Amino acid sequence: MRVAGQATLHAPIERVWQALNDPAVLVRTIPGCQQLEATGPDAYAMTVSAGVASIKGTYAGTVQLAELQQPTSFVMRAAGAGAPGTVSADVTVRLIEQEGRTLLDYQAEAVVGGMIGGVGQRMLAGVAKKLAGEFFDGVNQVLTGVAAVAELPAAEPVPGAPQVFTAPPQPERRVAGEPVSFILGAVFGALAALAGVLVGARTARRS
Amino acid sequence: MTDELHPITLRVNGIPHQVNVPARRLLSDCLRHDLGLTGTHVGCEHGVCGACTVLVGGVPMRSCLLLAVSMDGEQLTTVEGLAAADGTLSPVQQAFAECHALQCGFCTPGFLTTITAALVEQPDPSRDQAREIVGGNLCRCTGYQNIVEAVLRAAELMKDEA
Amino acid sequence: MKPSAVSYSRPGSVDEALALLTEHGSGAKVLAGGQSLVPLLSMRLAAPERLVDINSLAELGYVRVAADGVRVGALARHAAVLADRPAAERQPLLAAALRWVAHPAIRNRGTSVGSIVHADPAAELPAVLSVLGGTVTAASTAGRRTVPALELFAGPLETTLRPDELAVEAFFPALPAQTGVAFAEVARRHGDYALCGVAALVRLDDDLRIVQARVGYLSVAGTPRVLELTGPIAGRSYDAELAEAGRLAATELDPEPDIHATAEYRRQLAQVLTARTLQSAARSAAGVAAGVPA
Amino acid sequence: MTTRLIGEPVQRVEDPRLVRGDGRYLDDLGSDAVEVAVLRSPHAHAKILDIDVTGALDVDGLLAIYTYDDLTGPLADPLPLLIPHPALTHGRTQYALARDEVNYVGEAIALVVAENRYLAEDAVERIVVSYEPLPAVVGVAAARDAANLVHDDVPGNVAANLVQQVGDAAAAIAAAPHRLSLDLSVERSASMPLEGRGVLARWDADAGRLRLWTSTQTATGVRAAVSVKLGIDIEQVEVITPDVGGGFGVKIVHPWPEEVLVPMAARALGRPVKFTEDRREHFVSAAHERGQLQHVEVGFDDDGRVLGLSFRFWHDHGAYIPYGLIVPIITSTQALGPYKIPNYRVEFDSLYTNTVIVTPYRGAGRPQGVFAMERTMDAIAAELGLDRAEVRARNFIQPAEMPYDQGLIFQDGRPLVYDSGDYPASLDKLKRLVDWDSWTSYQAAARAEGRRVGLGIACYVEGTGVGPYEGGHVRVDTTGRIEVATGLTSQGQGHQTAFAQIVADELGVPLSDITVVTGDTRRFPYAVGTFASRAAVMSGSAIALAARATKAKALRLAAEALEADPADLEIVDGMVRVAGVPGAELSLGTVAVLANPLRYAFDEASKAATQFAVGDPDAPPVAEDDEPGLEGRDYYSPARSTFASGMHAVLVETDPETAEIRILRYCVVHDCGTLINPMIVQGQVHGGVAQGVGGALYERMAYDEAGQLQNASFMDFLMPYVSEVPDSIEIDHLETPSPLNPLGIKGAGEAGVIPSAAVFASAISDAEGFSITAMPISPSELFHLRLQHVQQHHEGEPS
Repeated sequence: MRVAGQATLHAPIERVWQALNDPAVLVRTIPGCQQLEATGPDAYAMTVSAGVASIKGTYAGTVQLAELQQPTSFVMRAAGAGAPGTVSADVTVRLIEQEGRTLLDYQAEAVVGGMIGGVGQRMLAGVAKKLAGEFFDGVNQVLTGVAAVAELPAAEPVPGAPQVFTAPPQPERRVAGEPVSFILGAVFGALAALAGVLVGARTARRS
Repeated sequence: MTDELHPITLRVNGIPHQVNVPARRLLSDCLRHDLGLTGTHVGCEHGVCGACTVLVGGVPMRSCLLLAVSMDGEQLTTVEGLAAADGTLSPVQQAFAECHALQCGFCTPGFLTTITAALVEQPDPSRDQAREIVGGNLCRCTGYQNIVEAVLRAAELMKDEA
Repeated sequence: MKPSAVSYSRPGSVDEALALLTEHGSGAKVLAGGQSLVPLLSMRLAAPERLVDINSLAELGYVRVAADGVRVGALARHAAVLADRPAAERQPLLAAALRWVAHPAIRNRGTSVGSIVHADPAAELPAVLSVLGGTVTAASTAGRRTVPALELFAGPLETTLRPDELAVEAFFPALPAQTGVAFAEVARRHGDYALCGVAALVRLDDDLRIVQARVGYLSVAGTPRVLELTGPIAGRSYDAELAEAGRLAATELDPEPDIHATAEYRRQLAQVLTARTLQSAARSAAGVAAGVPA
Repeated sequence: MTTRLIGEPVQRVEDPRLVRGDGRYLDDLGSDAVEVAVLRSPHAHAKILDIDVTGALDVDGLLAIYTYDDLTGPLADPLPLLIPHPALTHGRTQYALARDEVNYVGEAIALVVAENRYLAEDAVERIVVSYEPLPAVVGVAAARDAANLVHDDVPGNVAANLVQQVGDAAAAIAAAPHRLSLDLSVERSASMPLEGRGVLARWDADAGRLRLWTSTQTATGVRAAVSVKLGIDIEQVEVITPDVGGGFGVKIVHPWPEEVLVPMAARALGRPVKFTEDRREHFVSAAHERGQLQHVEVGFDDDGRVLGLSFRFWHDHGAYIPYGLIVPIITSTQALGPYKIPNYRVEFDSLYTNTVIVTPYRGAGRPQGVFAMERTMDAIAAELGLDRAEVRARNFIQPAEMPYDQGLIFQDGRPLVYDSGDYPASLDKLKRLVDWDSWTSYQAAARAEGRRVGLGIACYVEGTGVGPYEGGHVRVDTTGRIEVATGLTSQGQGHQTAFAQIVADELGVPLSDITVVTGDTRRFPYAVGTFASRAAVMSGSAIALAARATKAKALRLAAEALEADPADLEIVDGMVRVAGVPGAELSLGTVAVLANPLRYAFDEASKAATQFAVGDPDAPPVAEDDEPGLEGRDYYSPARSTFASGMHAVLVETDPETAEIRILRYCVVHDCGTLINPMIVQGQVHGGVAQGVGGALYERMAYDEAGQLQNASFMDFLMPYVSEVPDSIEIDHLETPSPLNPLGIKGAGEAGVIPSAAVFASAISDAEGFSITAMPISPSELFHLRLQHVQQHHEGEPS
């Protein structure tokens, strides 16, 4: 499945770059992200609890940032697995400075497997796009200071030990109007969302 | 986690059954494996094929889309309950045999229950109505031609009986 | 395909149900018709901790028809709503759309309110509720609130209801005078979810000329879409060609592809069905105005 | 006088049981059995790095978890390659449980046994497998390009390349006054019986004996395979086929992993064990068919006679090739249909892909071959501006030319020689049935009203009743009841009725006295299976021969008892009597008593056969080279297949705006030789046509580039409901008896589905004015083809 889109972010390219490559931001902005653990240079293990309505799943995944061309482009390779199925995605992100703002262009190639892959085809693209869209609103909020990241309690780096970033305890999250999410979130979220949307797809018509 | 059991009573084909089921037990599995009424068949377990259709209070429903625990106290009719007490085939059963409306017979119980209920509402269906009556059940063998014939034939037989 | 283990409660009253929802929050899932939920459970795509089975709440099984419209309780099955003649006369779009919902065996158990709050973008009733400007009543231990359709649907399978809220009623307003409706959809097989579905509403003036044309869509976005298409066809006679409205709709909509239909084909269906349903809605409105049954 | 039953629409003896819900399908058995669930690969192509079962071990009711490492002896080897072929140079089959690599989504990795299926699925959910994903090869084109390999040791993903030819096609095409080339494609579909696969095993530790029930099309095949795989003497293995909820080809594959793993677990655990496949599993772990890319080059003369035809195609056989080359060989040979192609060359590659295995589905490669040939016939007619039926007629093999040798080798390794058939007569019947000659004016009138209507036609020849053999056993018991057994299995074809009709006629007994048992190795251990429309031809013939042997013995014994000449005896309604001598008669039951001289009596009948009651004291009670009992056993093993044929026409209307495709009429002319039961044959045609409609307009396997099957449910795999099939399927029969078997029977089981893709492509092309080259076709696809066509049209216009 291919998902592609664009968004304008209200900050200079360097700040956008930092935000998108800062695990402290990622862990805060990926919907349902419970933990993000640095496992190597630009490599993370993460746990995401995401979904739509009653269809939620917890997914263990890995994220690798590659081909970093600061500040203009990078590729993110994400893979995860949970009870409802598996997902993997390569997301290519390009940034273009436009008088103080940044135009972001993303192209995601995602594969959804397991039960969801078999019954969920109908709305995958729509859900992923939607979550990605929500992400950009969120990032803009971060960049414009509406949602501050500063007070985020990132664990103190322990020499030799992997750096672990834990999301602050949050109130009951509704998927609708989810404040922030990232394409990564879109990918994992889409997986769980799919489950519901896709299967729900047929079934909803008869509830 | 361990399944908590819920005591329920189902009146199936006029006979009351008391059984303890976990909340997740599908009615189709309860009928087939807890009560041994294997005439109700499971073709897809997502409500599309109709093979598992049973009558709940006389109304056709997919037993794979119902939880047994939610059926406590209901009156159910399965294919085993269609023939007369003396074993005489019901008009719909007889019509299926007469019209060669079944081949492998796996989807047949769902058709029989569905048609039996529909002919109570519509004792004299047109050909188009007959097609509508069976419109929610899948059959892979017959191409439906003879099933539609059987609906019309069953209506005739019921008139003769009356 | 068998469900995961789950706890189960069967409240005997609405208050008891609301208390359970408050107690269990997002871990609980309401079981009404279950025609959407049970397959999700069997495929283990949904695994709630507790099911709150409201099938004992007979007081929610009503279909009430009043001058201002039709009120459908949370436990009213599609089949009961479809069979209710007064309801069909007060709000013809309801029956027109319900005929397209899956197959009878599903309609015999599935509930109309359940279908609405399940919020599937391919479902008929959310689009109907939206185009009619209907509402849903949500109850919780904190009280009741009325949610307009356009504020209810947040995304595919998402509503703005809280986990502790139970949708107890849907309200479908009656049609104004000289107003007609029509529903049509294209599905791959009869009874499948639509590749595109359209619910049209047309109001005429005393000279049987179009003064309002509003259309609700399913399967063209993550939520029901409602378009005001009066512009290009305002003042047209009830029996005029309405192709421009279809073309306008096609430019307004941005459907997604799936394995059954490309986005372009969906847009084509929306354009064609828009023109077709607006025409029959207009004729129906004229028929109503002239006292002829639509 | 007993009325002849062969040819009568006798009501099925199966039905009273089935309509009561008294059928016994696999999952209706073994109420005391524990159940399995299978962990299946979510990846189309991956290395298995680790399988961690610890999380599953504390699941309530868990009995066992098996992975490849638990398999021993022959079970640890790959599953058998059932049908080897010299051209199959790179045959690969899967392990019962994946060893270190998975090659399609759905491949079995671990088997979990628990007290019930719910608990087994709980455990499967808790097993953690780590994979290293590998690039997936999906679709014929990707397999052919071979940018990636399914199996490292199979270059080009090619399992086999096979060429057959008669004459010199290339030269004939080059020299022909007219030449055309076509590129065609057919997508995957599947048998999709309403009942999935299933197997139940009981191990008798005291007797060291295995009893296996399986939803199969070949009980004897499963028995042999299980005996070898589990190392149990075949005499200690019983395989019983219960009622089977449809097969359509997929259940001929054996042994499925579960068919060897379930008995393995039953033996290990000392408990009866059952596997019941669910629908999602059936989509991803059973079998599919149909997917091919095709290229046709044809040369023809001014009259549309084909001078040379070259047919190249690429066949997608999935991740493994257990069933060999049967499907593509059938495509390559049966493409010839009813036509005389003087110079023919066919070449195919059978290619690996990272998708579910491909094995025969009703039609078994014929729909693809017929599609290639019939699209070619339409193309020739269009090129020359000739009538489509006329072009076909000019290329027909004539009745006088039968038997006709096509000069190729068929799927059974024997010459492709048509035994009989009358194609011109069939075409005349079809043209009358569909009113072919008034079509042009009908279409013109419809177009004037802005309607798009099209008429399609397609012809086929179907090799049916392939060998090697089947057998039949007929036994008369002392009450006069007739017990009939044959080894092949039934999946709803009404064998118990059709075979009883044969025995009733051959033996002269009432149908109600006959019981037929199929697919039970305890009753008849020698058999091949039910496929290739062969049951009526093979077992029907064998049973007829067995009944004749039984009758001969009955007449001989009765002649002695009645002191009459056997030639003067007849059997009517179960009574053996001297023709024209009232009173001189014995019941078959009595003859059965006489056939079995006894020392001990246990009922009235046996008393009459004891040593002081009957027999010549000076002769041995059982004569030399005779046997006790009134029974006959015989086998039928033909030199080659018999060839049924048919022609279909369909009338469609396409919506100019929504591109929806409606069927207005569907007409069939069908020739399967002697009809045993016309009602049953008609039902087979109805069912085949409906599957054909599904295959042409609705059903496909929608794999994405990564090898994920995106429509693995009845929500998105669009099997037709009644609303999608024609209101009426109009059928006319022609009966050209086969000279190859005692009853003149040809097979009928697959006929209805064979020409569907071709006939719908023909009709839609006729309605739209451009040629349809890929099937199936959806409204969305037709919509885009229209846009393309309009575009090309405009580009083509001189500006």
